[in-house]
Amino acid sequence: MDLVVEYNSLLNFINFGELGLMDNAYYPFDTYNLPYAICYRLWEVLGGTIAWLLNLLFPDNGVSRWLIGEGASTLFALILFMLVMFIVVFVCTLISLWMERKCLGRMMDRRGTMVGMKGFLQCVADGLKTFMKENTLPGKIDRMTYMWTVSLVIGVSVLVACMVPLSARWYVVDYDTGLLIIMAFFALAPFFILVSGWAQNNKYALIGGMRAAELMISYEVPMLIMIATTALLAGSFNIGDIVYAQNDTVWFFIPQIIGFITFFFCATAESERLPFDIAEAEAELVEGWQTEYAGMKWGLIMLADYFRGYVACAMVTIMYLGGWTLPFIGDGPIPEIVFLLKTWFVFFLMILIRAALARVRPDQILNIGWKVFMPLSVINLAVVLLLKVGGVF
Amino acid sequence: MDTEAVYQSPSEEEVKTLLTEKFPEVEVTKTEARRVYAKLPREKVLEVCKYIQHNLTFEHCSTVIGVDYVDHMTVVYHLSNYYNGLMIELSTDLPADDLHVESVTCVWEGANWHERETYELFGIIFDNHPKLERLLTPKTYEFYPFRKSYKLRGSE
Amino acid sequence: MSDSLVPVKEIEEKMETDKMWIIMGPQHPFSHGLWTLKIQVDGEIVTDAEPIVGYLHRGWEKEAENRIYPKIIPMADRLCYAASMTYTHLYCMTVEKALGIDIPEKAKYIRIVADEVCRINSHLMWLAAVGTDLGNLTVFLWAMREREYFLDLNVKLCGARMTTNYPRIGGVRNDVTELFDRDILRTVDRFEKAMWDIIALMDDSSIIVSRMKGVSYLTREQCANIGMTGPAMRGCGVDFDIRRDDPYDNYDKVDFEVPVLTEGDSYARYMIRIEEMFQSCDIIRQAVQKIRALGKNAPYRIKTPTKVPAGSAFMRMEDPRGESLMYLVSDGTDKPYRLKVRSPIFTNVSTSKVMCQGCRIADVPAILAQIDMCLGETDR
Amino acid sequence: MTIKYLDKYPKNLAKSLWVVKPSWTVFKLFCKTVAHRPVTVLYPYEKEWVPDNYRGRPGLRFDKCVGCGMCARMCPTACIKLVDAVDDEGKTVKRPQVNMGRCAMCGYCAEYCPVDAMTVTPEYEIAEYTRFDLLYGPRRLNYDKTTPGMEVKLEVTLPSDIANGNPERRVSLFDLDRPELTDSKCIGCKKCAKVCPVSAITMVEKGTNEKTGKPILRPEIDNSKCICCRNCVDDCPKDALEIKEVL
Repeated sequence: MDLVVEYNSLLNFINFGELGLMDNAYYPFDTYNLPYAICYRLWEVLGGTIAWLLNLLFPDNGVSRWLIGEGASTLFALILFMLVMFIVVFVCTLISLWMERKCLGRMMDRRGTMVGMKGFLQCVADGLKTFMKENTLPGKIDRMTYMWTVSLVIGVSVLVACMVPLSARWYVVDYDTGLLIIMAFFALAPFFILVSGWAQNNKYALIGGMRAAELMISYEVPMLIMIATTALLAGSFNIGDIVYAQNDTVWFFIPQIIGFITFFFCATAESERLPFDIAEAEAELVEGWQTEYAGMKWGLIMLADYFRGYVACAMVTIMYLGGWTLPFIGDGPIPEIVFLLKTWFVFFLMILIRAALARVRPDQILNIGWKVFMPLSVINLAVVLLLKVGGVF
Repeated sequence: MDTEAVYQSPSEEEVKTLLTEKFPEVEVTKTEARRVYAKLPREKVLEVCKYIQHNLTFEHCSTVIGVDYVDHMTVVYHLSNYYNGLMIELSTDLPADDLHVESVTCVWEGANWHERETYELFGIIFDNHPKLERLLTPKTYEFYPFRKSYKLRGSE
Repeated sequence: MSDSLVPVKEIEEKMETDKMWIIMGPQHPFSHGLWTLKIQVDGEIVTDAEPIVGYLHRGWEKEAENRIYPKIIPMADRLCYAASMTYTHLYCMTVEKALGIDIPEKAKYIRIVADEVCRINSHLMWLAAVGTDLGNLTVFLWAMREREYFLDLNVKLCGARMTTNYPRIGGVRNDVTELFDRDILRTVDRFEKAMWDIIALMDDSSIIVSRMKGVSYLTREQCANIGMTGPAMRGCGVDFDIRRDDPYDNYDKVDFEVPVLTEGDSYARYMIRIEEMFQSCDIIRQAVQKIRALGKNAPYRIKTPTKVPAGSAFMRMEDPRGESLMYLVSDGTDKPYRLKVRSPIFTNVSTSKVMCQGCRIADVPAILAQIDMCLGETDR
Repeated sequence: MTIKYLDKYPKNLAKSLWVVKPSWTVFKLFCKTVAHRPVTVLYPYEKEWVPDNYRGRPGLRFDKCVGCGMCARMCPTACIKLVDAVDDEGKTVKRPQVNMGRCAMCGYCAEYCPVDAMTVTPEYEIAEYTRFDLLYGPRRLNYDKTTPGMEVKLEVTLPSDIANGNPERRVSLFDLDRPELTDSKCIGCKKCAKVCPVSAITMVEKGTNEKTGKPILRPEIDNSKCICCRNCVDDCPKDALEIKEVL
C-alpha cells in the first residue's frame, strides 16, 4: 500500500498546476494526459535549467526566454513524450518477451533464461548481440525493397504498439475511431511482408510472404466483424468509451464469449505466433520470410513480432476484459498497471496455446479462418444484436 | 506373368522343390529353419525373381549385395516372405570381365537403391535399371571403392 | 464451334503455373541429419521429390574389412546414434551365426532388455523429432525428458549413454549390475504413466491429428514392393515383425503383441510406434523376470575363437526403424572379407517420392518424420 | 500381452473440445514446475550422479601396468601409443599414452587389460585449448579416486565348460590361452624373451647344433607368469609362436 501512496503523491506533484498545463495555448490534447504532464514537468526542469545557465552567461537573452515560453515547452515536451511512450512500450514488450521465455520454459519442464534478474537481462544481452552483428546483405536481392520493407514492418509495428492507450490519461491520440486505427495499422504489416518475401530472391521467403498475405486476408474479416460487434455493443469506436461501457455494464467477454475466443485466436493468427506462424514455419520454410535477414535486422523483426503480440493482447483486453477498469472499483489509483497485468494475462494464454499446440497447415488455417471463425463471428454478431434489440445493453 | 498356382506361405521344402522343378539351373545349396540358400546362373535371375515374387509371394527384397572375390564377383539377393518369415538367399556369380546382370527393380521397387549402391561401389552393371547413377559417392568418382583392388591408404 | 473460341482445355494448359524446385537440406531444420530432399512444388502442392543422400558416406563396410572382429563392435555403435545397441547386437549375432555357436540364455535375455530399452530410446527420439517437425517444441522436450531416464539405464548397465558398445561376440560385455532390475522396472512403470501426458499432447490435440491423418497414403502392396519396413510398414497393414515371425535370440520366449493398422497414412505410422513403446515395456518386464530366474551366477558370455571359419552368414533383426540385415563373408582369418549392412532407412528414404507426391509443403516434414531419419546408417 | 494404446485412440476429439486437453496438460505441468523445480540440471554448477562404471576417459594405474601393449593393440581408433616413462625406481619402462582427441571412450583398453591396470574413470570434462593438451601421458592418465568398480573384468565362460555341465566357472579371457611353439620354425633369436613384459619366457638350451656347434636355444614359457599379451607372437620373425586358444 505504501507504494501506491507514494505513487499517488508523485502524481500529485506532477498534477500540480494541472490547470496551468491545460491552459497552455499549445496544449495538444483535449483531456488530461499523464505522460505529457510528466514530460512537461521534466522539460520545465531541464529547459528551465538550460535557460537559467544561458541567462547567467548572456543575461536577458532571447533564447532563454524562448526556451521557457509556452510554444517551446510544448515542442520539447512532445519530443520527450514520444521518447517516454516508446520506452514504456518497449519495456512492456521486453517483459512479455521475458515472460514468454520463462513460462514456456516451465511448461516444457526446463528453466528458461537464467541471466540476471531471473533471466530478464538475457533479453538485453540478445538485443545487444544482434545489434553488434555485421550488417550482411545477400547478393542478387532487390536491395531497396529489401531494406524499406523491413523498416516499414518494424516501424508500423512500433507505431501501433505506441498507439495503444494504457488508460484514460495515458494515450497518444484519442480518436473517436481509435480501435479502427489500431486495427488498420496492425493489418498493414503483412503487405510489407509479402513484398519483402518477393524482394529477397529466396524461394522460402517467397512462399512465406505469400502465406503471410493469405493468412492476413482470411483473418482480417472475422476480426473486423468482431470489432464492429464490440463497437455496436459499446455504441462507439472510441477506446475509452468501449472500456467505460464495460465498466458500466459487464466485461464484454460475458455477453460475447464466442467472440472472445474467436478474437483471441484471430489475434494470435494476426500476430503470427505459433500455432499460426505459417509465414515463418521453421520446420519446412527455414525461417519463412525472415530467411535472408540477419543480425540487427532479424533482431528488430523479432522485436516487432513481440510488439504485434503485445498489441493483439491489448486489443483483447480493451475489447473483452474491461481495459484498465476493475469491477466495483472503476479506474482505481493505477489503471495503467491494471491494464498491463490484464494484457500479460492474455499473453500468458497465448504462451499456453503456443506450448500446447502444433503448427497448423496453411490450407487448414484458411479452412479454419473461413469456415469456423467467420461463421462464429457472425453468430457472435447475431447474439449481440439480439441482446441489443432485447434491451439488455 | 506366370499364371501358375500361387503359394502364399511355402515351407522351406516346398520352396526347394518348386524352385528346382521349375528351374533346373537353380541349385539349392542349403536349407535351414526359415532360410533357403540357392545358387543360379545370372541369365536366369530375372525369371526366377519374377517367379519368386509372383508365385511364392516373396513380396520384399531385403538387399542386393555385391561381393568381390577378385576372380569373380557375386551378387546376393535376400528375399523375404511376409507371411511366414521365410528368406531366400539367391547368389549368382559374375565373371570379372563381364559384370552385367539383369536388374530386378521391375520386380521389387525396393531393390532400386540397393542396385545403385552395388553399381557404384563394385561396378556391377544392372541392365534395364531405371536410373543407374552414383548414389552415395560423388558423381565425379571414376573408381569403384569397395573392390578388393582398391586399397585403403592409411593402415591401422 | 467458331474459331474465335479457344477450347477450355487449351486455356487450362496455358494457365498452368510454373513449377518450382525447392532444395531442402542438407542444412535445413527438417532434415535430421545431412541429407537433401529436392521437392518440386506447384504452388503449395508437391509434385515430385528426390532424396539425395551420401554426405556421410564413410566407407563403413570397407573400413570393417580392415579390422579384426572385436574392433568392429564400437564401429557398429556409430552406425546409428539412436539405435546403437541394436546394430551392435546384430553384428554380434551375425558373427555368432558364422561361428555356429550358441550363446548363454542370460546373455540372450540381457540383449533383449538392452534392445528394447534402445527401441524406446529411439522411438522417443523420433517422437521428439515429430514434435519439432509439426511445430510443437513441448513434445520435443517432454520426449527428451523421458528418454533421459532410459539413457541413465544405459549408463547403469554399461557405463555409456549412447554409443553403448555393450554386446560382445558370444554374449554381452558385463553382467547386469546390482539393482539394475529394480531400476529398470521402476523406470518402465514411470515411463508408462508419463507417456499418457505426451499422448494427451499429441493425440488429443486436433491440430496434430488432422495434420497427420490422411496424408501420404500407401497401400499394402505398394508398401511391400517399395521395400518399406518397420513401424511404417505395419502402419500400412503388413502384419510382419521379425521379432515374432523370424525370431532371433529369445524373442520367441517372450510374449508381446505386434500392432498392425491398415489405414496406411502418416497417423497410422505414428500410432504403431507409440504402441510399440508400450509393448517394449512389456517385453522388458518379462525379460527381467527371466534374468532374475536365471540367478546371479549364470554365465553371460562365452569365449569365442578369434578366427571365423570361411563361409558366409547373414542375420536380420527388427531395428527400431525397420529390418536391418548384416551379411558377413569370412575367409578364415580374423578379419571379415566383406561385411554388408542393410539399413532400413536406406530403403525407406528412397520411398519419399511416393510418399510426398500430392501433399503440401507443410506436410513434407510431418511425413518424413515418420521415416525417422538417421543418416549414419543410411550412408554408412 | 495386451494392447494398451491402440484401443483407446484414435478417439473423437470433439468430445474433448479439440485443444482443451493438451492445454490443460501443459498448464498442469506449468503449475508443477513453478512450485517445484524443473527436471533440468544446472550443468556447470550441479552435475548428475554417475556410477563407478561410467565410461569417461581411460585411467591408468602406473604401478600395476606391465607395459604389455594390449590396450594399444585393441584400441579401435589407434589412439593409444606406448611411450617411454620413468617409473618410481628410476627405470625407463613402456607405458601407454592416450590421445584423447581420438579416443572414442569404448572402454576396450580397460576391458582387455590383462592386469587391470587400465580402468575407466567417470571423468568426462576433458576439453582443452590445444590439441597437444589432449595427449594424456602415462602419469597424467592416473585417476586419484580409482575404485574397484572402475575395473572392467573380462569374465567369460568356456563353451567346453558349459558342455561339461559346469557353467558356473568364469575365467578371464586370457587365463587359459598360451602361446605355443612350433619347434621346426624357431631359430632361437631370443626376441620373444626380450619383448615379454612379465619375463615369462626364458631361453633354454636344448642341445647343440651339429653343424656349427652352437647351442640350440628354445623359449620356455612360464605358464604362471604369462598374461597372454601376444607380444611374443606378434614379434616372432618366423611365426614360430602361435596362440593356442582354449575353448
